Amino acid sequence: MSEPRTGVFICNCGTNIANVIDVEAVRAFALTVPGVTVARTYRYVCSKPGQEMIIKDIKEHALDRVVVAACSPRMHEKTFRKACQAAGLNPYMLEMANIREQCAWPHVDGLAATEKALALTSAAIFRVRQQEPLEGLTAEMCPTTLVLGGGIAGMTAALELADGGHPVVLVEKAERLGGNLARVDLTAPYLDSARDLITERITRVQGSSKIKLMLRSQLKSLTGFVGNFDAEIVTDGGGEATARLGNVIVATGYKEFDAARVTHFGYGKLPNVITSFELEKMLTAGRIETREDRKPQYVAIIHCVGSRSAEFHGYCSRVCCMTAIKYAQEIKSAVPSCHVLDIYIDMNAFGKGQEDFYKRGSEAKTMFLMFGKNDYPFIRKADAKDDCDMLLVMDEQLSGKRIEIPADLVVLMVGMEARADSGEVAHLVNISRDKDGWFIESHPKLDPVATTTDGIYIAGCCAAPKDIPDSVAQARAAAARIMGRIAKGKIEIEAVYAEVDEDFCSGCRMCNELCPYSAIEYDEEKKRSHVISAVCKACGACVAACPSGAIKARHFTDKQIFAEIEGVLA
Amino acid sequence: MTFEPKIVGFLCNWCSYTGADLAGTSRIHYAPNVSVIRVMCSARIDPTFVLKALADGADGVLICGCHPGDCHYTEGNYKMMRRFPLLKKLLADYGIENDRVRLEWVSASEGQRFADVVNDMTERVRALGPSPVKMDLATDMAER
Amino acid sequence: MADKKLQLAIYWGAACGGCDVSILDTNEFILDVDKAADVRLWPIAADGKYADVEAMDDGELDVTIMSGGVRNSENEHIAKLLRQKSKIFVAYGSCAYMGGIPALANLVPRDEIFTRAYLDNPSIEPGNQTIPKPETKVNGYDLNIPDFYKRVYKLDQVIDVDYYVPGCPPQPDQCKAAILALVAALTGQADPPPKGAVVGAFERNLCDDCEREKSEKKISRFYRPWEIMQDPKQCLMEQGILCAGSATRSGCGVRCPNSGIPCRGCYGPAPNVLDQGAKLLSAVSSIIDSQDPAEIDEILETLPDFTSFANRYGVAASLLQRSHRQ
Amino acid sequence: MTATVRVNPKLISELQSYGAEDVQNCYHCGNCSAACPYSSEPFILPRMSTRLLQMGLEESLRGNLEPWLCYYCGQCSDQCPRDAEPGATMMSLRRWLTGRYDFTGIARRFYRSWKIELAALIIVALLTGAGLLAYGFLWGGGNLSVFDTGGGQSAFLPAGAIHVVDWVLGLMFITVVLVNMARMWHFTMHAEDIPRASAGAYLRHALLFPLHFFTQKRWAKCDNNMPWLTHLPLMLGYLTMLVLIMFFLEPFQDGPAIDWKLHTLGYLATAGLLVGVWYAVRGRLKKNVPMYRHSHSTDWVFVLLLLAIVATGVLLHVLHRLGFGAAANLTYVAHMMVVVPWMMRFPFSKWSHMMYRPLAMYFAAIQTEALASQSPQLQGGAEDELAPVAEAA
Repeated sequence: MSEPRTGVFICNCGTNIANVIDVEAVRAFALTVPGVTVARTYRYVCSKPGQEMIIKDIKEHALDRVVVAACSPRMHEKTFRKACQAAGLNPYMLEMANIREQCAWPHVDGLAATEKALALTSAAIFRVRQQEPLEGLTAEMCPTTLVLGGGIAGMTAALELADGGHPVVLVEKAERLGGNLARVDLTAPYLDSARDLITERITRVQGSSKIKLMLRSQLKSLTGFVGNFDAEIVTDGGGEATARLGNVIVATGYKEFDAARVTHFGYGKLPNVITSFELEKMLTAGRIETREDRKPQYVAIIHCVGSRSAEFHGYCSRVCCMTAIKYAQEIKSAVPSCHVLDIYIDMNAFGKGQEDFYKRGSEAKTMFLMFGKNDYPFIRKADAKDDCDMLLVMDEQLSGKRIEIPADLVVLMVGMEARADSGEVAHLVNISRDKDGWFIESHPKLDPVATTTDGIYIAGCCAAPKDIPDSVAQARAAAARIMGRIAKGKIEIEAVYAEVDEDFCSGCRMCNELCPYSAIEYDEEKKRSHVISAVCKACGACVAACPSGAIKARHFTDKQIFAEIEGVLA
Repeated sequence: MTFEPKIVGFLCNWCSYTGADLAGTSRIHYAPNVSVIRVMCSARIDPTFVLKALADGADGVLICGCHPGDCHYTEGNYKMMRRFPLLKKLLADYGIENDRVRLEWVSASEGQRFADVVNDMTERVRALGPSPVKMDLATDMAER
Repeated sequence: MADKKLQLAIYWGAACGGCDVSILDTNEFILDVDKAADVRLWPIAADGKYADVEAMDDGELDVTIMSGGVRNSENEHIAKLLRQKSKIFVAYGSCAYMGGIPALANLVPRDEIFTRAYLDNPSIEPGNQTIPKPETKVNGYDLNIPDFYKRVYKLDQVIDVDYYVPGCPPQPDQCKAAILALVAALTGQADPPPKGAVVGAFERNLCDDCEREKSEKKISRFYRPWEIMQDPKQCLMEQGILCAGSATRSGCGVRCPNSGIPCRGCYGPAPNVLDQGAKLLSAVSSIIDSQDPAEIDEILETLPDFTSFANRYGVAASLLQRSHRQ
Repeated sequence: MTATVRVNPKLISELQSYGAEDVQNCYHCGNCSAACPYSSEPFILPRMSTRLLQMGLEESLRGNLEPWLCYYCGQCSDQCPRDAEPGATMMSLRRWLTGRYDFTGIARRFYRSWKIELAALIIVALLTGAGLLAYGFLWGGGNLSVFDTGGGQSAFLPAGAIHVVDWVLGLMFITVVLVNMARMWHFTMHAEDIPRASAGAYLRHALLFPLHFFTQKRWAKCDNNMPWLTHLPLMLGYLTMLVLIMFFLEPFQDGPAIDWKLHTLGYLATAGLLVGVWYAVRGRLKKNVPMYRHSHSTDWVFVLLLLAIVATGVLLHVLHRLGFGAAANLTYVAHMMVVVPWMMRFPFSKWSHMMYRPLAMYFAAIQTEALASQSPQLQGGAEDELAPVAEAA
């Protein structure tokens, strides 16, 4: 390698750096390091004139490497890479020394800080010497999207994409569309009918020429990477299909909590203790009666069954509170003489229209009784003399009294939990799950529908309990994200990724299990492992683990880091 | 004059390096003895890096990653978590004192924690004195 | 110089002699060597004195093949002497190449070795414990023995080495191939290998040549080879048997794994690896199947003396080279 | 709190007939108790009473003093984010309690239907009227035009006789009220989870009853103490009149000669009554004060009767002094036709709160002390302000 020509630019950052660090000393030092052609200090290297200075020097001094000693690379690396590019230098021939956030600011002793600045700068100069020009890749983006799950989220996403003119494969495990919402009568807080909400979608999905609907079907395998997935889909009764896909939306939904697990309530033993979904059935049928076909005089609704408990799920299932209020009102209108007792921990009535809905619930003379977390009421049969079928005993929090509640019908607001097969699904599409089994988003606030695997999106309750509006919003968001990428046509693949040198790979397969993105494929013929660049996120786990040193982390090679170590300690 | 240890830090880009930046932006002052080398993930840190740093004269090595369960790459930090105890055994067999090499979890929001870790580590290494490796390789050949 | 015979010296430093045996293991090939070369020095085969070597001109020897590293002053003296006298110097075997088994002693300070060997050793007659000194007077005569260095060096830490032949011992075919390559080079029939090259071994790792079936790896406990009935087809590592093959250069013919013994790493690190032990450490620990520190420690408990295993032949060649305990 | 109590979802509806409106809207944010000038440990009003009512815990409600500690300044209702009208709730609870204390059950009937009450009043009024006329003609003076004994003739309705009537009725109803007060004591001071108080405690705080009876000083704590100010003359005027009639009826009614001492008192009292009534009527019409926003039928009966009494009283006096004997006598009969039903209502209506309130203050002080002796952190609080006189005594 011919002697490198490195330009070193030290930023005063106004006085931010210069006040603590003797930038001139850094400059003088840089010039003593072999391979450094020019070294300059400047007030604001990131400013326009600052960047122009770099560009000018690259051209005049034919620099092939640039070191900027300034702020954190997390701050301005992009800026200076652009500058290099503008001067016709590959952006990866730049290295930054972080002498502001990690030197000037946290250190007071100017001498020591300057010492450290020298170390950091020399590390950067040593490193940049080992750096190589890198180019990103591009790949085709297949416009077809696979949607897993035909619930409200799945159907919405599918329609959104289809309406945008893009082909969709909609895979539903059950023999009908609609998911859990199809089991619901009215919806809070506006009491509009769930049936209306979904039938319109079902008919449109079935009618759409863009949507390939596959009922009683499941995803069997998914290989490849964003824009270029290959899916195998199996249908009950032996049908098998394959599809080329660009993206996947996982909208597999949730499963209701099994009320029998909470022993206090004697669900399954006491005939008139039912779950919210069983009540929905009654409401849809329009007849609310006890097992003995009597109109109930007292209906007790118990919240947080399986949710917000130390024993079962710690999280809040989010929709039960308003659903309970909905029941209170529906029951009242069905059986006006009936008294509804709503037994809750906290009333979660966030969001549009919900507080008013709650108030209306109160006006409907619902008796609200508060129990303590993990201090469930327990249910016993009432005595003959009582005017009710069962009695609930609990410590009421707001009055501090131990009370007895008459009930003929007890409704358990069962929470949501991750589906039993969420593990398989996660493994199939290679996304991760949190401790409760919900799929994890790429960023909980800033990137809520994407996942850590590029091209895989999540929508609806498979990510966490949510209500219909949020599920629909997520579905549409996911669809929009995908349409954006389809519109771009091609996908850029970051230049920084790991690659296997097949000459040195011995096929020991130590690395195969290590990749969180399953980016490493093993080629049985060649007996070599291979990294799919598009899937790789460049964490470098495999690189560090490769016992043959056959995997190279582009822009973070052993050579570069060794050089950096030598530089720091030089 | 007191001995100023030279410590090499390997920090993951997403949590710890950002945490270190935060310490700076929030003007939390800490010892200037740790010079940081940025890697994408603590999983990238090859034990070779640690040995090389010591061989090249570092008095200590600090490794920082995201808290377990918090990794940007979902589980990279667990790989470091697995390597570290074995590495510590190896270092012990090579006669490197326990306090010279250290693994800490520092999140992007833990500027203060990073500062505390650096200060504490610096004090411990200062107490140990210069790295035996340093003097040894220098005098080895002569004294045989 | 075709007519002129090849001038060859074979010597040993801190070694067990196995390497010389491996040369003999080339069987009748050794006769061809004898035809082609004057063996000027080879303690196990022919008599020879320091004086004879000292008498040689510099570069008089074409090739010196030295096994063993440098443990004492004699090793160093002769290594330097032979270097001076030869055109090509070959470090032969793991000890010469990386320090080898003797270099394991680098993990223990010298005085501890002496204490163990000359004082605490139960086989020593009580009251007669003595630590040998370089000079002693025995009824009027000066008795000199080499002085025992603080540590073991691989050859190239003491002298300039041209080529390396790894292995403990090197596999006879490889030995043969190496010698032939050198002869070819010296007789101008082929270009010499680049200086510092590892000859008599491949540019790839052992797993590449190992026939055992390999799949994705996760380890929930380690076993010593005798602790389980091993599956003769499956990769030993996957069965929990610590095997250095993945971190070791190939060339031995996979002799150990083929006979159900995990690779010990005698052929040294992969071409572009700095520290064989560290690499093996990184690989092996990465595939431990646990995310819980306590459990990880438990699993590692089933892995006794990893350091010595991972650096069995390479302590002197490892980045830290020796124990630095004071 | 081990005893398990049964909730009763029906009670809340029952309370509606007592004027409770949006009780169930309350979700216990506690703003009301924060705003309430009377709320302090251990009497967290109006939240606790509201809760007990929502849950239909009759037992606990019956033993609850808090409604009486509330003067309906309405600050709670103003603060309520859910328009649960806690003030109105407390008011309705006072009515409900009055009904509960009353052993005859009449109060409950009156509160539940104003028709019954009105009927009862009219009947009593008519009986009174008929009775008096009969008495006047048959056993009294016999001459309708003779009002007082000035002309030597005996009066159509001799003061002595009326006096007896007053006393008989008075005693009758006082007994009823006393019995009800006893019941109140039993309900509240012998309720569950209320520590029994010592006789000493009862003595120590004894002075609180008269103090609050005459001054309602606690009411003055409302930010707006206008209601208290206007209520005071009504109250005092009323009491003065009561005393004059019960003890000085003859000198007050008889003779052409005027006993100025008594009459001045009488005029002042009348003025007081007028002011009070005027303010009450005006308030109930304009609904300018929260306390008047939710008038119950019985409230109207109360003020209207009072108005009638004052009016006829004044008229009768004027006619008498101008010498229109016959007219005066007829007015007198009319006057009595209002007074008697009015007195009869005493134990069964709002009226009786003049006894229950001060009694509640008294009991509250005792309870606070008793509770405080149980849990020290209750030291101070309600006790301080409920027992200023206790120290004085």
